[in-house]
Amino acid sequence: MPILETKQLIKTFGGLTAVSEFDIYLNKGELIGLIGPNGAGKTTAFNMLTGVYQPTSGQINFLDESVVGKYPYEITQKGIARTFQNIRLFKDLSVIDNVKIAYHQNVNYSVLDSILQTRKYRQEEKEITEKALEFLKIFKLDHKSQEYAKNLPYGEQRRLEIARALATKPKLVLLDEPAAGMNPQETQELLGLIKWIREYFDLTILLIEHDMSLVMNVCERIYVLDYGKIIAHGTPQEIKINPRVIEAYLGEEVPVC
Amino acid sequence: MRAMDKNRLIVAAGAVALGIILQLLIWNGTLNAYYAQVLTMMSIFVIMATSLNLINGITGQFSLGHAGFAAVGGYFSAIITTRLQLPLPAPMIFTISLLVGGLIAALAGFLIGLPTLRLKGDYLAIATLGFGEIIRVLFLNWKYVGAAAGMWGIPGYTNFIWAYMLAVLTVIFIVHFMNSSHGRACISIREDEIAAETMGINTTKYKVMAFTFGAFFAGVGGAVLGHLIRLLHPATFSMTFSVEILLMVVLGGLGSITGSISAAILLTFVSEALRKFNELRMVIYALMLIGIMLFRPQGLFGRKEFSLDLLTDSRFMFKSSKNRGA
Amino acid sequence: MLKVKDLNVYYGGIHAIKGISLEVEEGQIVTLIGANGAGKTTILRTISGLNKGKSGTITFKNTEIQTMPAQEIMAMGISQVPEGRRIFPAMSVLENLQLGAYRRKDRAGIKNDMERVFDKFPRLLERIKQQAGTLSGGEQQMLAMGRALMSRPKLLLLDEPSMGLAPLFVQAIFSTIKELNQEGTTILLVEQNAHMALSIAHQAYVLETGRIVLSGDAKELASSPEISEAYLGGTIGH
Amino acid sequence: NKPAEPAAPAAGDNTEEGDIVIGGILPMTGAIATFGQSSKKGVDLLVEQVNAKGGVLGRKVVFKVEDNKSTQADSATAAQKLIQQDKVVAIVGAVASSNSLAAAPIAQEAKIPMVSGSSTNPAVTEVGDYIFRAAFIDPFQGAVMANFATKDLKAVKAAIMTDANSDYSIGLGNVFKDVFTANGGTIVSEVSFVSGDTDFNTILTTVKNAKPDVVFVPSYYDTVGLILNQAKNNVGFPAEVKFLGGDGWDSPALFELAGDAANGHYFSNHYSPDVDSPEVKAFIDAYKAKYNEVPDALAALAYDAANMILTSIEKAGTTDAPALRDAIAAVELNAVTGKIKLNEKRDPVKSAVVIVVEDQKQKYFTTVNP
Amino acid sequence: MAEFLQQLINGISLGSVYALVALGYTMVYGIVRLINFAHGDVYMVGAFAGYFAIKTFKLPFFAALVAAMAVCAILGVIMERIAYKPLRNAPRVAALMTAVGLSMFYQNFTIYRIGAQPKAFPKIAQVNWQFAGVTVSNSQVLILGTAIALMIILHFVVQHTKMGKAMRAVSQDRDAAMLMGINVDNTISFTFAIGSALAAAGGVLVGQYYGVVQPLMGALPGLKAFVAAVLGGIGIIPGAMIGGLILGVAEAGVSAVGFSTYRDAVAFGILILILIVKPAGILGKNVREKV
Ligand SMILES: Nc1ncnc2c1ncn2[C@@H]1O[C@H](COP(=O)(O)OP(=O)(O)OP(=O)(O)O)[C@@H](O)[C@H]1O
Ligand SMILES: Nc1ncnc2c1ncn2[C@@H]1O[C@H](COP(=O)(O)OP(=O)(O)OP(=O)(O)O)[C@@H](O)[C@H]1O
Ligand SMILES: [Mg+2]
Ligand SMILES: [Mg+2]
Repeated sequence: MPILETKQLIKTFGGLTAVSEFDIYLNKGELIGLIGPNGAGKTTAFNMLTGVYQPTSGQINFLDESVVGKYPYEITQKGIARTFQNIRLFKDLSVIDNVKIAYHQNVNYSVLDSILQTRKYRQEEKEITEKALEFLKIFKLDHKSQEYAKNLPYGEQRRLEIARALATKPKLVLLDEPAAGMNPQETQELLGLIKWIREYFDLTILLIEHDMSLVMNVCERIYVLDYGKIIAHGTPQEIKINPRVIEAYLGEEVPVC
Repeated sequence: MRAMDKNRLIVAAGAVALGIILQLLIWNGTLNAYYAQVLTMMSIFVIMATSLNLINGITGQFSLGHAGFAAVGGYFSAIITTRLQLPLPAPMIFTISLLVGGLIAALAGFLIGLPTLRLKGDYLAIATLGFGEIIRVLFLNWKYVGAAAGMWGIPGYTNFIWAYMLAVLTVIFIVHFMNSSHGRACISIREDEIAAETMGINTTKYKVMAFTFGAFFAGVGGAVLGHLIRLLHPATFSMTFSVEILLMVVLGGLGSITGSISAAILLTFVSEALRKFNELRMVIYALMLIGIMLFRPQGLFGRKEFSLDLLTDSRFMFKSSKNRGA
Repeated sequence: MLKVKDLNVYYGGIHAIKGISLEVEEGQIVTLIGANGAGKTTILRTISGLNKGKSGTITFKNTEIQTMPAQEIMAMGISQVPEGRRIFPAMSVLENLQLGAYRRKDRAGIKNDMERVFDKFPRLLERIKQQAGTLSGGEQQMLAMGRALMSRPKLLLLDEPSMGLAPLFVQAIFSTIKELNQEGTTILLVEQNAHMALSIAHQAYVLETGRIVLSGDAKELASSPEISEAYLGGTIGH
Repeated sequence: NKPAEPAAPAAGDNTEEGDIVIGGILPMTGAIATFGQSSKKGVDLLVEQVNAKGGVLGRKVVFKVEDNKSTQADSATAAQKLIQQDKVVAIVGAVASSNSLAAAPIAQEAKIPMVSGSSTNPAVTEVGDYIFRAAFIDPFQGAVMANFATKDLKAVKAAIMTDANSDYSIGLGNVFKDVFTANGGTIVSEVSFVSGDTDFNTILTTVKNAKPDVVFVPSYYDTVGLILNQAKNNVGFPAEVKFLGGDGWDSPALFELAGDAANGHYFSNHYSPDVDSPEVKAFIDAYKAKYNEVPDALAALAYDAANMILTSIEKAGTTDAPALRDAIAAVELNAVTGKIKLNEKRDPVKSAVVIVVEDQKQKYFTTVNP
Repeated sequence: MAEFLQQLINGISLGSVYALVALGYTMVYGIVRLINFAHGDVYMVGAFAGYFAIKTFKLPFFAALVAAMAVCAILGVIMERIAYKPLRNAPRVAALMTAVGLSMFYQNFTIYRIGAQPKAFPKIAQVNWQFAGVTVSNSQVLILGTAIALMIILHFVVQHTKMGKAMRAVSQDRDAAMLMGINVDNTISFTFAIGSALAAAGGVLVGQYYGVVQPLMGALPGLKAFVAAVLGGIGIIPGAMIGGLILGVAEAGVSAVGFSTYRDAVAFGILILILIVKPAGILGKNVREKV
């Protein structure tokens, strides 16, 4: 029983077809990779899954319900969270506020509660702060909770973005190139982290990544996208040796690891 | 948390004490009617500036329509106090009129917020400016409220303590709102709308909410103003008025409530102090404004809040808003 | 060709570059590696004139360039592929490339170079009319590289040129860098992908929180255990 | 409740102990700054003349102007400042009725007489018994021109062009409409513009096509000049169609802006330079000598308003509030803008003259008595 | 029919006045992303410069026009250097506020120095053409013609010249523009010089057309030009022209059918309706940011 399933998903921009045959499914608890050459349409596919772009046509079912036409916030509330290829933190806010904002949809107190600063408000606020700090601790960011997000080094910004996505309490997380801009050392750490959060939060994860050391090591299955079409699908071992993938994406020189 | 609460209590107590002291000084004549008038105007501008800050500074929606909301509040409250003969004591009539003025302004804010929210940045600015002007033109043509001659004979219910109390209430409301998850939702829209949406925040809802609350207080401000100068005229609520309030918000620092308060007080004071220069008044005012902007482009307070912590922690003069609630 | 001496750069109160000296010989590829936030980007920006150092000197071909405005430094033959690509998002791919040749007047040469760029990055030719801001991340990276080439620089500063690129393109970029170098362009390369960087570079500098902690022949550094431990991901490697 | 005597002004620019301080609430900046500047020049001239003759009650007169930015809120605050800080004995101002209405309740409560030169809305003096004016009220002037149109010009079809932002303009327009229709005429077109507009071609085309006999334009010279100009030169109004206006037309700027397009049109005014009134001649000469320009209606009205105050102080022999108030109420003055005598509503009862423009000059046409 | 045509012509000539001012507005916006609130007041300064050139220095009309443009070009550069340049890296709204301050300064300084009284601007010899019951004057044609010519020239400069490319590059990313070897300071100065010279041209032509100059003359056209620029898609040069004409014709239409008191309300109403349908103006592309 897949948690997410797409059928015949198409996205065109004017005359340009960015995504045309995009049929994937994700089972609960899986960690799946989406790879493909630059401009293949991976980010566009993410944008459709999260409601940032409306698909030109096709279906997206999440937990047996169509999410096509839904607003991004509704989709997030349903349980899909994401990170962005170009980091989109709330740069001028503190690290902890970034996480607290993501916690918003789980807040129950009303505006009136906050104006009157009722007990409910105070209790929940306290809880939010504690929860947020907990998240930061998991991502080893707690010592920087009062820092401006923009002042964090790149790798930490990436981590914060993941933490923020998880604070929305998602069932499915989409990560767009989480290792971009990280050095191999940091990538290794990230690899461990991704594995760990999947277990700890009981998540399904779909990730886009060009760093094969990451993809091949964590993903259970991999989809390969080229010119908007899925050209291959299989386990890392299968993908590595798939000639079409090698030709379109990996190149002759088989990458490290 | 503890220290925070304590500081807040001190601020609140300080605010109340200041109000009482000023009112006592007014009663015993140490502060004459002129000073009372200026203090009242300052309070009104505090209401206007902080409420605009909610829209512009906190939610990041560039609105130039605040004068329109003030007009709605002013006129409808004046209708209550002049056109209806309510058999109630004056303070009650005034309270009702403030509420009605505020609520109708809030409705206007809601109605304006809805269709214009698709607009971004400068486009939103011009659309809200347009709405403000439309509202003004409607009042200009509405005979019932005096059209171009204005509406006069409004009872002078406003005095310093009323305006001051309402300003304090406005500030409390906005600060409490800001410090809640709802307020953070608004802030996230300002910071990055797309990211906010993917955090599960219904950006439309919160933008409309900010507009509605902002308009409510602008309406109350307009009502207080109307009952101070006892006359409402469409010309009062021109674009210049909106710009003047925006000046206060920017000068204080977008998003900084203490900034808005300080700037409202400062600009009212400066404008008063320069009055006697007649033709040169606005020349000096303009030069000063440019000077301050060049000197502190991010506003007097940036996004930060002036805080009592400086008393306990001498290293920092200003405390970042990020620390609050922690 | 390029000499940086005792350079100190501050961001407000943050001392980002702490007395760094480095040299780039004509015709070489020199790489600068280091963890996030070490100050690599800051060095490149300061060389380009986008940041100003507080003290120290930067000389290019024996001319002090630290006091020069960025556009004049560029006119001397230093081009940069900046971090985060910094393409002009509302302009077409073609216009972006044309801007790369802003300071040049030789029409024939420009045309020639344009073809060379399309040769190296055929994807750009496919997207020649597209608004650059809507390109995919990798496409933008190619555009940024192509744009820098259009100025025919003597010294090319590259800030993480392989970031966000598919493996195939990473290989392509590195071979392009090598080719350019062979054609006579001197290159200062900042990379996270230290493996690749060290494999093509002649010289390398290792940066740690604003200071140079190691420097020397790239091949030698690549095989030094400290480097492999800290920057090559430890366990994995050749 | 404020003792006004002996005037002990707060320390301020060139004010000394014992001076008589008169306040002014005038729009020195903002949309109608031009009227504020004229008004101030008028009062300054009077004060200079009076002080040259030894002042009032042997004391020097000082005129303190507070700018009101042409806004209501500032008018109210300015009134408070003049009364509380500057301890003025009386106030001249404001210019626009809406501004006067904001200042008047404060003057009334403090029992400081306030005389407006140019606020024409009847409501201004209704605020209380300390509020006076030097100008005609809207109903009078509007009626004068409506009757003039019917009786002298035999007009049956009229058009009205008003400034939607100006209560003066709308007030006059409304009265004109009422009286003209009561006289049996019809209003064939009503259009409006806003102060600051420069393009009137559209509304003039509309008006022209309604084929009126007369067009009533109760606005100020700065816009009327442009309207007359465009009516003749752009829209091609036939010469038979007469434009009519009120005292707002009175300024040399009108003829500059309209050129020969002003010729043949009529407006009501307080005085005519032709009339052999020594007051008018003296005023115009003195004004020209001091400022090297011809005064407009606002300068004359402000001059008279201040004159009402100073004459009354002299007469009352004191600056004490109630006595001064009574003296102003009883004032009889051969003023520049006509003989001023106030009725029980504290509005002047004075006759109007109708001026015709000939050769880009004002020419006396007829006098209309209230 | 004749009336309709006449009103259409009135609307177009009013619209071309708006367009003339809006062109400079939109160009400056397009390059520096600044709503130059003081633009209308530069237009006023230009009109006064023309006025004094004719009255005091006895220059012929076209020489006065050029002189006014030169004066304002210099003024534009000075104003940019003093009031805007220091704020380049500040929040955008800071520069907006100094623009408001400059606007206040120009208006009130002129009131202070020259007086608030309107001054009659000498007109050029008036020629009226009549046909089919409608009248068109040479001034109207001159303004419309100038606006169209300037629009074409500007559009060409910005889109197809090297300077124009530099201007656009600066508007999108200043650091990157520097890396291309573009002198950012000069480019922005140039932009302000052109924008201000255009405002001056508008001021002189319009002053001449209506025969009047006064210190607050820039306020209303400044606002209307802003609206026109937004209507057409702010930053887009042909958009300013289209926006100006639509606004002018709409206002004329509203007045012609007898709702002149609601003129500005209707003008803004149209603006809002168009923006709701096309949130980035008529020619603006509403591209959702790529994430
Ligand atoms: N808004 C848009 N308008 C026009 N074309 C677009 C738009 N967004 C994306 N594209 C095009 O669609 C194609 C797919 O882009 P997308 O960003 O999805 O690629 P990607 O697979 O994520 O590549 P990369 O790995 O380089 O990030 C690209 O060729 C891009 O130029
Ligand atoms: N604009 C800025 N303001 C304040 N501090 C900055 C700014 N830019 C960089 N820094 C700080 O200067 C230091 C060096 O940053 P720099 O960007 O040069 O590092 P880097 O080596 O390029 O890192 P990365 O690998 O993440 O690109 C970091 O600590 C960073 O936080
Ligand atoms: Mg992508
Ligand atoms: Mg870097």
